[in-house]
Amino acid sequence: MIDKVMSAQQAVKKYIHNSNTVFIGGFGHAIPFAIAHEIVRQKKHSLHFVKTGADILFDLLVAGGCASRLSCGWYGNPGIGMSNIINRAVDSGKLVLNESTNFSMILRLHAGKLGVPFIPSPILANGDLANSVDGIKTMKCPFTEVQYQAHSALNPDVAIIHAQRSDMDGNVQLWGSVGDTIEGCEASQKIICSVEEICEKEEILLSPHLTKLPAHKVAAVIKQPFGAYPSYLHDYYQRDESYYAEHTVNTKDNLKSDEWLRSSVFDHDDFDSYLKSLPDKLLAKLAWSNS
Amino acid sequence: MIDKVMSAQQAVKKYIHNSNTVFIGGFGHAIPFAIAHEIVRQKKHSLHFVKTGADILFDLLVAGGCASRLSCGWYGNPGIGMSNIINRAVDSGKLVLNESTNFSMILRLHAGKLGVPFIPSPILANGDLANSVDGIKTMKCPFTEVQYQAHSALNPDVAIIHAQRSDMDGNVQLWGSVGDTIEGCEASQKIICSVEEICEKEEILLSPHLTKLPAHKVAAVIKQPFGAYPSYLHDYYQRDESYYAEHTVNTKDNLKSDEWLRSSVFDHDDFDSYLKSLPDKLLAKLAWSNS
Amino acid sequence: MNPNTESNYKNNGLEKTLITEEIISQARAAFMAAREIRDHQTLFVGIGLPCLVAHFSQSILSPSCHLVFESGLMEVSCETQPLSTASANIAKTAKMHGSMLDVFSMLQRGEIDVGLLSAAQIDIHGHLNSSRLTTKSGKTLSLPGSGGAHDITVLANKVIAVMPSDPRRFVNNVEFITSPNNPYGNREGVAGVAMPDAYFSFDTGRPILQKIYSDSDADALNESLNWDSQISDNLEIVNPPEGNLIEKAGIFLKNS
Amino acid sequence: MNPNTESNYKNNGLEKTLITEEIISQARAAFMAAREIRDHQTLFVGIGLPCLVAHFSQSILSPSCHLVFESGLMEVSCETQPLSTASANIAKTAKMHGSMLDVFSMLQRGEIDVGLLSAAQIDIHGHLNSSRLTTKSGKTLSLPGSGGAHDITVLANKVIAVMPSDPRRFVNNVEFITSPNNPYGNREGVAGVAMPDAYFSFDTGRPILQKIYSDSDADALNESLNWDSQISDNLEIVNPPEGNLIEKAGIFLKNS
Repeated sequence: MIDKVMSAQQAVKKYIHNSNTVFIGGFGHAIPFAIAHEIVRQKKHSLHFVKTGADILFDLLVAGGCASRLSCGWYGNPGIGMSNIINRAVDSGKLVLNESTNFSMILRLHAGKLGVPFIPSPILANGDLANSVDGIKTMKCPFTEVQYQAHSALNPDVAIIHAQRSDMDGNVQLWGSVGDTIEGCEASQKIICSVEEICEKEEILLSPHLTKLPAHKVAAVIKQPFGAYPSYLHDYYQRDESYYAEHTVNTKDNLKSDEWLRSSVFDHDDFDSYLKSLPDKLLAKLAWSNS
Repeated sequence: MIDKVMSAQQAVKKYIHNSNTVFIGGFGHAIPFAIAHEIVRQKKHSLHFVKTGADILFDLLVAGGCASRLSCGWYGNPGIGMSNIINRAVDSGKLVLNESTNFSMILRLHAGKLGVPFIPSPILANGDLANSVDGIKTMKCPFTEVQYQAHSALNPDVAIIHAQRSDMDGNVQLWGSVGDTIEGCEASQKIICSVEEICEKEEILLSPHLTKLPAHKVAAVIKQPFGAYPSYLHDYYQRDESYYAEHTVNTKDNLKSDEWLRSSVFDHDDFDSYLKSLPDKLLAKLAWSNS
Repeated sequence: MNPNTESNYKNNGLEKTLITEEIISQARAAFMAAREIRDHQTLFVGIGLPCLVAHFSQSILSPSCHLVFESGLMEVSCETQPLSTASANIAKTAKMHGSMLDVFSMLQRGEIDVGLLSAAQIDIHGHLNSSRLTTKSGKTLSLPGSGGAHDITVLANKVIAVMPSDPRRFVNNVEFITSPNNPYGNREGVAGVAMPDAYFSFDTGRPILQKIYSDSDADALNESLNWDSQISDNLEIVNPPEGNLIEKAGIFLKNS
Repeated sequence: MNPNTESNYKNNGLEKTLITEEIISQARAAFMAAREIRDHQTLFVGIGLPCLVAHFSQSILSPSCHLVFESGLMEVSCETQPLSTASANIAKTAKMHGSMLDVFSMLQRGEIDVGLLSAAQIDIHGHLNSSRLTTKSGKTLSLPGSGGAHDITVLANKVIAVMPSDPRRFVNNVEFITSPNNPYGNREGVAGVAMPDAYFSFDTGRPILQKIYSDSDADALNESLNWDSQISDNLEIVNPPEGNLIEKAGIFLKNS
């Protein structure tokens, strides 16, 4: 029996290496903030993050100096605006931004999941993105001779995700909005997963339809309640809307970004310490039952 | 509001037309026997069935004269042996059998689901099937020049499936072993679904993770308890093992096949009448809670 | 052009929603777009104004339409504005929790009747820009990017754009073509754009002012925008959304 | 060659399982194959003999192996023989109900360490036939076909075949190559075949008798089969499965 249960500190140290390509799980929901905090805290660098859109988690990783490259379909603060941090990092040459579209990112991860070299699609044949996007090539359908774009497979080294629960073997159960989480995880070589609860095998056997990740790929299981804060987790807690509302102001220049990073990551030994630093009763107020 | 709730008789009459390509849902589990009975009863013909493997349901449709063509990866009686009915139909020239592999069938349906013309894969490059299988063509990866087989998309006219429950709008919930059901249904133009129970929308909203088919594609919802008999339905009833054990003998020649077809289909106006003709207490014994 | 001032919609005491100019303006644009939706259609809904269009469609004009969001949420009841396509308020009203692959596949299969989109800019070719803008001072502003906008524009059977009435958003050529009006196969592409005063169609490949609210002036509107558009010979005059609809919009937008 | 007769395993009263020659024979073949499995490996399990191999691996030799069935069932506890890859007995012990696409994708990604297969015939090239056989009278018998066998053979990192001891099954050239021993990329292909007396490897591209039960005779065995095989210079002598294991097989196979 391999022991997969460990702390975020151990998991990041053991499985995330500089220069890795990293897939980020969650989409608006279940975003793996706790693991990302630890990546920043350990000052991992030169990472290539791939994802449709990872909400303000991108900001954390870029501000922390962990990302040298970002391949994505969207970056910013959902419903609020653009990312000051990413724009500054690109302007200063610290970050290479490969802009794509959400579906192309999904197709590339899905090709990775299927274990095929590419998937053909009519998207990105025209427009200004077509000329700049990574990983696509024009080809002809061997049956019809019609032209398509081949979207090449992405197989990240590691996926980081947060989910509701798992057993000790890494049978991970995730529900609610899943976005591109499953595609990205299956395409990756291994998966690091934080969960609200580690449960017994018997509980998994009662709900095998909720198990979304094959245990043999899950390298680490981290017990981390509120591990997706400030995003939400279906049936567990709500999104901290005021955190997002203030984020754009909190990161409007380097000075403010550094202060944000210090107070949320570097002042703390772990994510629990960060959670304790949050305003009184905030987490209790965010309980799903209050929604 | 379009009224999708109807009888199997109405659904088959309205949505299954001679010469259609028909996908069959279920895989070892949740096989749509009730709808297939109705297809046989209405003497639909010249149908092309596509599927990885559909258990002894193939036999029913072929014996009934409904199938002119079968594209599949496997045919027979699982764990027991080959299909007498299909072998006779092929020998007599009544049926064209396109033998493939399960994964090629899935890839072709999946290409249909994705809405792409094909998916590349290394399978079926060698061996005797490679020379005879439908729908594949050799091609080169535009990135690596490595040779793959393009597996062309299949988009059946209609899918027939059985599931646990649905609301009146066609939000279909299916769980347990799903096999290739979702790929095939999404690839199809429309879906005809029989269910054990028609439930309220509120029940669906409590378990949206169990909803597997998009309502806008579901054309007909048929309330048919035991609609997957003699196969099983997870959480509802067990497989009738003795039915399968006797099937090969029951179909060993034309005379016996005709008798089997008459007593199970043609002697009845509908599937409920057939169920009533089964031995006393058989269905009660098959209750899932007894398993 | 817009006589609906805040005072017209002072709260009636029961509803605590403050009706602002912004709400009125959004309600007018969304209502104009929602009138283009037919019942039973399947809509792929972008974030922002498209959500209000979906709300109006579903709750008033086309009650049996199917709403799909790019996160994978399907058969959604869109009752309050979501901030993202995966927000809890729509996840809780969804009858199916699918994946992004599932819904983009629906698009690619040609099962999405209408894609509802907003953008930073639209041009006379129907191309959309969600990538970058140049400010008056010449600085390039990087926007959050395509997300699913490019894919929706290419793959939906038909796209309806919904835009605020800012003239900088209606241009002859967008600075960056994020979402080209080059639809796949025989799909229709960008059929038109709704804004707070009017609806322009692209039936001829160029914008034609097709419908206008009765309280707006066609010539003045066409004049005010930065693009070459024509006024249809059959310009349709539409009654603007009234008190009840504006209230509805106010309630819908309250949480955003 | 096989001294384990039915009488050796007469029921002890507690277990009601009747131990037949057939059970002994299956247990011997399965045990020989299970010895090739390493702990923590992920196995793609075919129906028939492969299930008993999986059962022996999981319950005795490699307790942390992961079992995957083509129906999409994953992390299965294989405690009684399933008749199909989707049977309720394994669906109820599966910790994940995935789809066929999920598990064949695992294969194609190269995450299946060992594919466990049976077939109607195997030849000296390691090719497998599950499609047709010619009877002695010259009639062609149509078998149920590949199912996932072709795909597993091409895509698993390594394949172990498990066969009954019928000499008609071991041939120089199969009549029909359903599952060619032409693995994708740098995968290993058909590594060997286990049968009730022995294990042949294909390390050199041709069958070599590598392991044999202590109660079987290598020369006699090689003589009895219809194919050109060699006996390894390092032939390993293996103790055959004993009472407890045979009992286990009997219980496992009881429901089939």
